[in-house]
Amino acid sequence: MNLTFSEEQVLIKENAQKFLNLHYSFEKRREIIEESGGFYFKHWKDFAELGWLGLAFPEKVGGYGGNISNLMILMECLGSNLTLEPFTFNNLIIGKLFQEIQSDKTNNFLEEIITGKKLYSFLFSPTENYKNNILNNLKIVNENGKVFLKGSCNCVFGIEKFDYILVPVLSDNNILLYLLSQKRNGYEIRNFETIDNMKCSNIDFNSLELNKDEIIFKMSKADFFEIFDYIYDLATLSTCSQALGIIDRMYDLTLDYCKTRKQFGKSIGSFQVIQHRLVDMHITKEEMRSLNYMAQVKFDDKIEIRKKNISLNKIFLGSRAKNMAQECIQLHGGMGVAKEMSIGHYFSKITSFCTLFGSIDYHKERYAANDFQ
Amino acid sequence: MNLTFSEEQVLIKENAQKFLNLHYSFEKRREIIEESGGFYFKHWKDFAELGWLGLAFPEKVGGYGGNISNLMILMECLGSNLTLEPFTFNNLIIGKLFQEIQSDKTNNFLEEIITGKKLYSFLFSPTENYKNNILNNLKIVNENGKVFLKGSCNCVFGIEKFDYILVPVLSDNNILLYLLSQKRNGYEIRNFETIDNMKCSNIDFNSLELNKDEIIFKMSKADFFEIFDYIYDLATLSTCSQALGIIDRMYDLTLDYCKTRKQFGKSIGSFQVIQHRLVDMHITKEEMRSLNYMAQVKFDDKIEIRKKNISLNKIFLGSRAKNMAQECIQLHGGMGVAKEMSIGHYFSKITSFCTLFGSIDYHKERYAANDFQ
Amino acid sequence: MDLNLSDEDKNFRKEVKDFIKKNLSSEQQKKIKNGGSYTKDETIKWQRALFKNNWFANNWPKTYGGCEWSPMKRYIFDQETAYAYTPQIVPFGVTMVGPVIIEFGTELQKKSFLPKILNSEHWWCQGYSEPGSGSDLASLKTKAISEGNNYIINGTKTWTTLAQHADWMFCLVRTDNTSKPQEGISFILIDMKSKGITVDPIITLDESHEVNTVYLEDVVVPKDNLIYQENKGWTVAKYLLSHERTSIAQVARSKSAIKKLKMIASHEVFDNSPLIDNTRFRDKLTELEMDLHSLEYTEIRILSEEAKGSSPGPEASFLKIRGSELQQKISELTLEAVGAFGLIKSNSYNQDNSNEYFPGAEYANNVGAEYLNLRKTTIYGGSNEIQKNILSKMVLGL
Amino acid sequence: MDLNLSDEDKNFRKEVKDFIKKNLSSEQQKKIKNGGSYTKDETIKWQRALFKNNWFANNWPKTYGGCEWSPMKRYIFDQETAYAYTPQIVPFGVTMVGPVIIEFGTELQKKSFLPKILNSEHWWCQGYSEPGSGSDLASLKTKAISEGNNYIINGTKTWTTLAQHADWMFCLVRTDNTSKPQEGISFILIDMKSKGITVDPIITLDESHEVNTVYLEDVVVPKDNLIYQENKGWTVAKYLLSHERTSIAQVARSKSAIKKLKMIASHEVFDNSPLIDNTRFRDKLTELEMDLHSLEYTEIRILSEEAKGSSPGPEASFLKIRGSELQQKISELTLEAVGAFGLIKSNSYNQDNSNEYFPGAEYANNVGAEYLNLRKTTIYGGSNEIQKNILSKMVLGL
Repeated sequence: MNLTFSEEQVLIKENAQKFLNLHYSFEKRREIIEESGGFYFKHWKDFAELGWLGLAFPEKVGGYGGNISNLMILMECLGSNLTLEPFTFNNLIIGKLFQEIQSDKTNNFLEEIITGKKLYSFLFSPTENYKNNILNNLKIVNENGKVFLKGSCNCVFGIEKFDYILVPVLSDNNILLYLLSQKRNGYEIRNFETIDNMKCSNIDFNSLELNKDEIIFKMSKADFFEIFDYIYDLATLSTCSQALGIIDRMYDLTLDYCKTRKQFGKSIGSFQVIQHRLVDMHITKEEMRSLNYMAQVKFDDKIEIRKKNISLNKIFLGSRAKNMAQECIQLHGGMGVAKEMSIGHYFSKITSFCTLFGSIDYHKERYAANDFQ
Repeated sequence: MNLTFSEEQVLIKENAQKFLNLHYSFEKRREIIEESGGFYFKHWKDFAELGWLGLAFPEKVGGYGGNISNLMILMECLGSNLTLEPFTFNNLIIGKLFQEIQSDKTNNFLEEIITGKKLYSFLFSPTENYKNNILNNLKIVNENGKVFLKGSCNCVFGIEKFDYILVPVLSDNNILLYLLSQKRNGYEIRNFETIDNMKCSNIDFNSLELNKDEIIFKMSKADFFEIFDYIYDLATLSTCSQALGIIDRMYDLTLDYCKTRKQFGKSIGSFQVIQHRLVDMHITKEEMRSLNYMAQVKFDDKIEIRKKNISLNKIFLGSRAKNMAQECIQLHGGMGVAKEMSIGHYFSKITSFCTLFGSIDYHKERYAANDFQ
Repeated sequence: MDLNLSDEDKNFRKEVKDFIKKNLSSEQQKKIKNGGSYTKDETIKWQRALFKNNWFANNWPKTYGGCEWSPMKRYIFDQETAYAYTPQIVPFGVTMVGPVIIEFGTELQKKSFLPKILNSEHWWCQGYSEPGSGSDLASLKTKAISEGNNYIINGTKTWTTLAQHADWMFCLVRTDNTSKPQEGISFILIDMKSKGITVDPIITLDESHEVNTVYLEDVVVPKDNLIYQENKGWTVAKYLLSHERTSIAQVARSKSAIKKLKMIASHEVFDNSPLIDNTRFRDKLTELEMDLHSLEYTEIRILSEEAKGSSPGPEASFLKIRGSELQQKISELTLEAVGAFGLIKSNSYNQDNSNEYFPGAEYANNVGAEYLNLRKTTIYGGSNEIQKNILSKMVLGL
Repeated sequence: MDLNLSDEDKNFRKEVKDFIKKNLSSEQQKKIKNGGSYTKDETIKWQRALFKNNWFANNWPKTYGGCEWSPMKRYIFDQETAYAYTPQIVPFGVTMVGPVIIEFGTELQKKSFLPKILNSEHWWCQGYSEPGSGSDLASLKTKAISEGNNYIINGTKTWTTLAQHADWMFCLVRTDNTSKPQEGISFILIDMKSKGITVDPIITLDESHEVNTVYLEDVVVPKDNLIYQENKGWTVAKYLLSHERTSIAQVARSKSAIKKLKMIASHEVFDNSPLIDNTRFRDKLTELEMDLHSLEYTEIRILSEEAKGSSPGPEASFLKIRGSELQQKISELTLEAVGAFGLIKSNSYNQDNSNEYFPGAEYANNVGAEYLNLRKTTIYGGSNEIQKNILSKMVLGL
């Protein structure tokens, strides 16, 4: 029984931090936002070279192991530097889907994902309603011999830029997975900027004509969601790990600020009230890390165990971590709400993560739904 | 619009405090517990002479007005001195029942209550299950021409001592109210001491033969509970008012203690952490008072309004007031848990009041059950 | 104790409602309800309408053109205007510097400033905080050097609300470095058009521009603009503070925010039924209503005392603490209620850097920004930590 | 990172289970589960069984008769004994003063005290707190005057746990008034049978007698009983503190308390269905499990570090904070679960002033008392406020 990092893991962490602090400092990040408005291809290529795009996947499909703890270490680092590329969406979720589907076709796609050659994406909205949305938002319509895709999806992430998008459609109790090229006509995407400088998109399929060969896989509803629930939980945990990286960083920034900011002739960190509140924050971030580790080491345990642990992490994020983030702003005083300081950007990110992949009440329900005995 | 005390009310408060501080100091109270184990007849007589036993009742039935605010002022005072007589049970509930029933019989009973000549009591358990208990615990059994009362009740308050007990029994959709003399045979009472030095009793009716003339009233289930719900809410508010008196007193004691107790060469009240926590307590007790006043001034508003306000008070008691009481113990350090200090006795009382007349979850349900629109 | 309004107050409430109907369009109200904000012109138009009705300077004595409302009338006015989403009176002029000039100003100062406050010709801002002096105001460094009939002022003021619109700024400056911090400060009025003043916007998390940094470089200010005596500015500032009214609790605005939240929750769906029917959500609403009502009745209790003649003591500062916390909690739950749409930047009525339109329901527009924006409420106007220090000293005697 | 136990640890877990089965009756376990407590004799019997098995002094070096368990073994032992409601080893002897004597004691002291700690012949108590010195231990006033080969000791110790059973007390006394508070303190061992010692019980809210006030009046203590050097008691005390183990988190005990709570909730009825099916109650259980697991895994993380050789730093003191808070929260929810029966004084196995029998369900007996009793956990052993001061200084560097 051991919850310390292996040498390999220490290495992953150090390398990630080295790269990100060099190329993804707060200032660099601001430039990226101004230049590219967010997604930054050059860095995506770097991610590939660093091996990050393959970290989630086993060797047999060309990945670099797929060890969950290694992956979560990276997610933490991506979080603590507020990287703008939707890694969870354009790598993790779509890649894991291809891995689970397992066909030579998908293996090629996976290879392109891991090498960063092409950008793939999966069409869904990362909210508690993902099931209903997948089942109801899109439908196939036959019109005089032709097959059309109709419908629309709101609040989709990771489709601002893509080469191919994987679209799930229900057709009599089966899920058909269509892989559509970005070049296709018959659809329209509108991107909206979010409070954390990501892009949240609406996509409309007015009447996109589908070709048989665009179907890359077909499976029963049940099978699909057994696979996808697993991936959804993995993505949720990744989000919590990013949040953990953020909370750690917010804590450091706040502790620093309290040590340096002077009022009444002394650092505000010398006031006992501030001290005890910082101690509470310290404890909170450690608790968050402990729950995160628990979810990692038990991720491949029984399904209920996995679900409970993931939900517990999301509940913690949506309650105590959120409150802690608010405390960090409070202790920064006016500077906490000024856009030129980094602390507020971390706050916006936490705010976003609290919402994505299910609200706190959804996860309370999910946790409590499992037997307490 | 005015939420300040009238001169009459100021007078009621001052007189009550004068009497109680003289005859119900913490030391006097301890003696009473050692002598009489709780209920103290001498004081009950004093209560009568002071007019307290009539405060809840209108003049037309021999009371002293029945103004709800006046009553709650008294309840507060009774709370802050931890009086041991079950006023709510042996005066308020039973008296209000007689008042609502309104027959010349009951008027005599009321007169005996107000003058303290006799001790009356109503058989029920002050928990969220009071309805079920009243309907199911006791039943009337006919055995060869005779009518017997059978069944038992747990956790009944205010029947340690009584001259007459009013017993509600369901008999085909009507509630029969039997008034039984303490002298009757066929029942057994066991009294248990509670953590707040009150008596909680179990009563068993093995086979008590009932006489027709012991029925003092009969009404439909619906009518009975419309009356009793009103009384139940009044008793709940009285409990919250007592709790308010206690919380006020706990605050004063704790503030005092923090000003006098010295550690590290200065009063612990000079530590900023303690100061801010005391400020939170100050705010909490004022909020509690404000909610209490709201419930008073709106008590005879629409039924849902009454219920919501009462529940809001009970929720506040079961959450923030409870936490505040815990804080008071914490700030007293070791002295907080020592039986010879008064603070712990206030704590036990708050603990008891959190449970009686419905748990916090029961009242959350009751509050949320009403339309939010 | 009773909650009945006097007939006079009842009539007044009706007058206020009518006034609003006459002077504010439903389009305007809708705009605000959906997260927009009033322009400078709209605000001034509203203030002038109030002035025409002799309702503007409700905390001034009649002799100076005020209307001397009872606490209850002020309470009713605040309620009704909040429910109707009217513009908020910009406090820096009529509420803050006005009473100061009335109390401490020279005849000349009264004659030249009060009328222009009343007719909203002057937009005022408050020059208190500095980069190095937030909670510790007395440590401010902006220097005023006496030179003949003028002061030459150098320094930096920050978090200056709406300075971008301001014609005048009342300002705390250091006129003496030798004495104790509080004793070297003066209260002075500065024309924002003076040479040497630069106003730089501070953009906040929600992309909005409410606050500014004001740089003062060799700004020449005539000594006639000094309020009260040199080095007695702290006295003036304390007087001003004691006149901030209990409406800091923002009860009425929180009430309508909760009303809006319920409306949203009855439209949003959770688990295939209206969100507002969800037990967990209802319990959170219960929490908010508990906060709201305890705050509301605490305010009424204080008003009742005021009406009896007692002036609002430092107790009032806990209305600020709980009032600001409540505003934040409401915006937090509202954000939860609208889900992912709350993460999308608003299409905002007068802001740069916003989406050209908002994809979600109208009511969800700006909910995210609002949550971010309201973080300030527990920080500004004396952070809640400072408020607790004050309460501990003044009320608890610690 | 992995959670698998080594085969050795797995076997050890089994050994512990077997040991418990062999040395503890199910009646005893039941008694504790329902709120009773072990007698002095039962505790000593248990400790001697452990000793016979060479499991008693698990934090002592082998050379002194200890068993030098790995952190993981200690963890497993704590878990299993907690799940089985065994007696808790009285810490004052084997856990606290033992290591001190091993580290600082003379050969004579080792020879005369260690064996009797091992075979539980001596019951120890801790003479630290005084009426005037709780959090501020260094201000203690109990005076030891040197007189030939003896000290004459006068003073009062309080909150002395289980002093009513104690044969010996390790005690901090002031041997020098002239120097700084910490530097005038000595660590000394006192025979409780000495003339001049009076032990007065302190009854706590829950009517139980765990703590005492110990009066020392001209008590003669041979200087041979001084540990380490005169005036160096603070060094000894700090060494002792640093050896208090992470089990202060009480994870295992909280785990079985939650288990019991769930059992209760599945029997209790709310709104005509089992309490445990109630959403609000389940959410509170979720909260508790969140606390429990975050605490559990924090402890495992620290143990993992320890296993790698790093000694438990001050971080450990937040296990104390959260561990004690969790114990309180569990007892609070348990009280809610049993309803009004929780208000009835328990029929307790070895307490005066209790009801002669308990009318409610067995599991509800003592629930109220437990809630009252556990208020102490955030106060004793260094109040959580003191723990936060320590963390702020030692970990946060403030």
